[in-house]
Amino acid sequence: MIRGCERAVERLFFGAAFISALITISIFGFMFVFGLPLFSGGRFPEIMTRPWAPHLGVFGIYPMIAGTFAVSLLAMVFAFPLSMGCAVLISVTGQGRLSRLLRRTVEIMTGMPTVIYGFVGIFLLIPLVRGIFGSGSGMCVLSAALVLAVLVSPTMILLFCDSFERVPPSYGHAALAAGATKIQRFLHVTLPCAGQGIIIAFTLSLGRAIGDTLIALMLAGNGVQVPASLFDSVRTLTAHIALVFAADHDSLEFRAIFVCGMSLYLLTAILSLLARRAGSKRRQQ
Amino acid sequence: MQSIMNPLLGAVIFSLIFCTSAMAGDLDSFKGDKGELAIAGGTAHIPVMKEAARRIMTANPEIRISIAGGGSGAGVKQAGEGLVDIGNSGRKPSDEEIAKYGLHLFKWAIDGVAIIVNPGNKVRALSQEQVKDIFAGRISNWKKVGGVDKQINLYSRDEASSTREVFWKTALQEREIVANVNIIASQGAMKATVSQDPFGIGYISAGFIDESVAAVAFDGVMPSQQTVKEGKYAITRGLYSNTKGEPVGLTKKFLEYLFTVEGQQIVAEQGFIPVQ
Amino acid sequence: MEPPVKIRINSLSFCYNGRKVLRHTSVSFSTNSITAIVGPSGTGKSTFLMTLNRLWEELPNCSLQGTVEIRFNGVFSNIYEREFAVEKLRRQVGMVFQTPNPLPMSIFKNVAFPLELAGEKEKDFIRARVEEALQKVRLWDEVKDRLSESALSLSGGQQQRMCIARAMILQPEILLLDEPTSSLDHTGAEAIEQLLLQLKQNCTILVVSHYLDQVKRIADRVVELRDGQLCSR
Amino acid sequence: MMRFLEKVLPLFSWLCGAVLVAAISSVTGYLLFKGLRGVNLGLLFGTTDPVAALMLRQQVFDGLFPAMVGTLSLVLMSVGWAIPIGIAAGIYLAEYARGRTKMIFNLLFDILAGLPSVIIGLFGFSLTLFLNRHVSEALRPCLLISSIALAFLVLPYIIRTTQLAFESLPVQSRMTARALGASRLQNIVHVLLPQAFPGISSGVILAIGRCAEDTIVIMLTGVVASAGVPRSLLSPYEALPFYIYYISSQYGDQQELARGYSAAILLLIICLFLFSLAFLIKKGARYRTLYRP
Repeated sequence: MIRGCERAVERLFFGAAFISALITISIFGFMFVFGLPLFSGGRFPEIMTRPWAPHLGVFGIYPMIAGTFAVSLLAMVFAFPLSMGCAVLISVTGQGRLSRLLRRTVEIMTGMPTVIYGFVGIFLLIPLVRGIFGSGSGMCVLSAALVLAVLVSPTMILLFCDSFERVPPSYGHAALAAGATKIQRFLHVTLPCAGQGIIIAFTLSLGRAIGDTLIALMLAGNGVQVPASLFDSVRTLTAHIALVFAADHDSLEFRAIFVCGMSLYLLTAILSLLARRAGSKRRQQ
Repeated sequence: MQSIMNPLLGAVIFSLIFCTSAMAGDLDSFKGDKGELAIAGGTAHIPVMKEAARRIMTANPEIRISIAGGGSGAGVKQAGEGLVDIGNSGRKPSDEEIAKYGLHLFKWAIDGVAIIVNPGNKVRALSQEQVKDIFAGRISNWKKVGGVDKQINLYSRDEASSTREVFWKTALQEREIVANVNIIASQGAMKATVSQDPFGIGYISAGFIDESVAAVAFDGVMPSQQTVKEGKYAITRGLYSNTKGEPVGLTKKFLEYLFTVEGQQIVAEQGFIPVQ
Repeated sequence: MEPPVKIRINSLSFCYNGRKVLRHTSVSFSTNSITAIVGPSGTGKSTFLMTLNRLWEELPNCSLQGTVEIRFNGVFSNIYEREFAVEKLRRQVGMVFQTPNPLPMSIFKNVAFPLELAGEKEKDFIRARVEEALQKVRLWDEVKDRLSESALSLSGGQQQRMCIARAMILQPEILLLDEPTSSLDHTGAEAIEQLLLQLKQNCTILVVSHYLDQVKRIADRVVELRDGQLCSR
Repeated sequence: MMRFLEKVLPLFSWLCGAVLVAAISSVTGYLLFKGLRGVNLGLLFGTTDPVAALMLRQQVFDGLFPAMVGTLSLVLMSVGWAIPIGIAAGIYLAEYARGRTKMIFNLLFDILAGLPSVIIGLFGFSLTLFLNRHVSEALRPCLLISSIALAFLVLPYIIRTTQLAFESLPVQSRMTARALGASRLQNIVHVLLPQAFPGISSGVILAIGRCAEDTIVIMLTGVVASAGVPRSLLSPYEALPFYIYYISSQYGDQQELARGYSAAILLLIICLFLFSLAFLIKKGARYRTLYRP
């Protein structure tokens, strides 16, 4: 009796895990099936490399791919040193109360709604960027990347701090005993030992920057072009989906967003896998 | 296409002629009704839809009307797919779409598409050639059209927008739009953006113009209710509401309401030209 | 007269994390006696205890061959047989760990927990059995007024005695102890030794121990675990 | 090189801290400056009588009340879907799954946790299309569909916090009850679940916060600009974050924009409250959950 109940509950738990896994797979399945008409006849390379001009029957997503990378990589260029600096301030150079306070602030920042960053970005940052750099509309790669950097930094900071804390304290004690300062201990012992953790933090944050829709949609201008400068209007894959999803459901235009969806799916999945690999490497150390 | 809606229009006109005590009576048809009505599509239509919905729902709280944007493309498609009851579009749906979905069209207003700039910009008139050159990227500085020595910031609408389509067909005569144009997703956003960008240029439904942006004369004609009505202003279009098949029940009553005196008054108040 | 055999181990091999803890070893333990298991640290004495109540099955990367037979009601049965219910086995084979491990509940609830797990619902019966068990470990007088307090508020020695009471409440026929006194001070350890001597009246006790003098004081028999073999000393 | 770094690092770290604090305080400060005046009862109910609105006797046309009700029902429903499935899956992963099965599940949930919300939204949207065409015409983008899609979005949060809460329990407390004859299920229900509860509840709160702030998923699956208080699961609805997004792009006049600022403050308060709560219960819950290495 109890055996049977036990077995049944285990099945139930397994069922829940299975459903969740099934969702993950079926999301990909949907992207693939809906995007299928664009894949037939070997048109895949064409889609990935051509520009977007629906009125000419060209449904390439190359500009959006370029836009996604431009915005997210630039955001990482800002966010990485910023986060590293803040993490160092929290765990090395900052002291007692101040470092705790900063940490709390950062923790709370992880809960800021994205739409609020976008909202303030439109009314505060856009006119500022336009005013300072003189030319252009202010809706550009730079504005989106700046806000995105602020968006992903808190999580990255906490992950950095976490990876510093994982370094066994005995290593640090050894360095301190040899006469190292706190900063020397950090640079010579903690940082090299936290390598995998830093890789994890970077990949996961990059995934988040690539996957963010709202900031790019509200601040990047959504122009379909391969950006040539920081002040060009661009459209990311995510924003493209949000802008075009209302199109005719049988048109190739509509199908193309599922190709975008699939590219994003694969991209973020690869990043998740890379982070997992770095994680298992860290455990082995 | 008028022929499709003739019987309905006839009935509406008939009731307009013989119904002298219009205002209070126009909402009477909703009495005792209940149910939900979903509307989506063209963003130019939203203010009219909102006001009409507000009056109907105040008169009869049992009725629920939801209004979403999404653009004219979405309006036509979602109505055709049966995802909404009424799909709005700022253009006449193509014959192909009408045949495919079995759409019924109701044109309840005429609207101009106005070119707008920031009120701080001195440029107040452009020729069609200048507009074409600006949006093709051949003219990229306000100095060339009589303004200050600043780069022109271009704003255009998304692919699902009928304002874009009308503007592109009529004003630009289907010429290329340069790639570095900024894409804005709605009428309101366009107005908001241009009102904030001293060197921007864009286009919106004439009904949306207020003091935060300045309209530009197109080939010497300022867009206004008057010039649009008289046909002097070149870039015009109809505002349509579309249904899949013959409208029935609440959908029908809502559309009829748009053609009543009160309904057409709302249209005029929101800056569009009533069809009546 | 030699007391009858309680546990019979036949050619038992046990592998933990790729390390061979037991290699085809055979040994038996007699009823109502105290056997001390000694040996260099890290040879797997604790994991050996776990092969007697199948607790190793909760650990990752373990494998086992051979048989362990225990005599219940006069009949030997192999505890690794398919139809042998593991929960039932563990109710008959009590275990006490190296560090006291009270669950985050009240003292009363801790001790009564195994009874409740076994499906006992009679409140008065549970109460009586808890008192009896606590009496047996000589903890009753110390805690009778604070049974509803958290078990974590007890001292280390008290906690360990409570854990023994908890292990004893189902009146198991076998009791496994893994260095039960190593985390306690002298007086605490002595109390537990006394307790074990008393418990052996109706219980077969296996105790892993490091302290040779302790072993000498209480054990009827000493078994050494070395190179995967268990041999008497 | 190292010498130089040693010299510069303290200064650099202070600079970064200052930049971050400046960024966050300018965002919140700007919002408060612009919108604090508008935060009052009129923000919620407009010109409608609050009591009548709360009793659903009158509809609110120029207040945030329908959006608040929409967000609330959305959150309750999605978390309602996600909690049972998420906790059960988390327990399975921590307590039952072993070896290859566990590896595959872990992998898939990593992927699910990393998926951009727009993909979940697109999935919800195409699911609606699919159901509308093949199951029933009555299925349109609505509260029900949105809540299901949002549940997919927060499912990995709940799975991960549950799994982590169980896995981080000390081995000993896991073995204790088992040694006393508890079955696996008894051990989970009586011993492990109570101890894992703080971890799980912080995950649930994070999920609530995520549901409350999400804009993209609902944008693709049924939120609309104007709908009133939702009457049924199958009706479109309004939501607070979408209202903010909508105002930012569609505002007609300064008054409407001011309402957008106040709405942003409201959302900010709700989300920060939820996150502080989650952190109070379990420190570091969010990033360890989302980004479980």
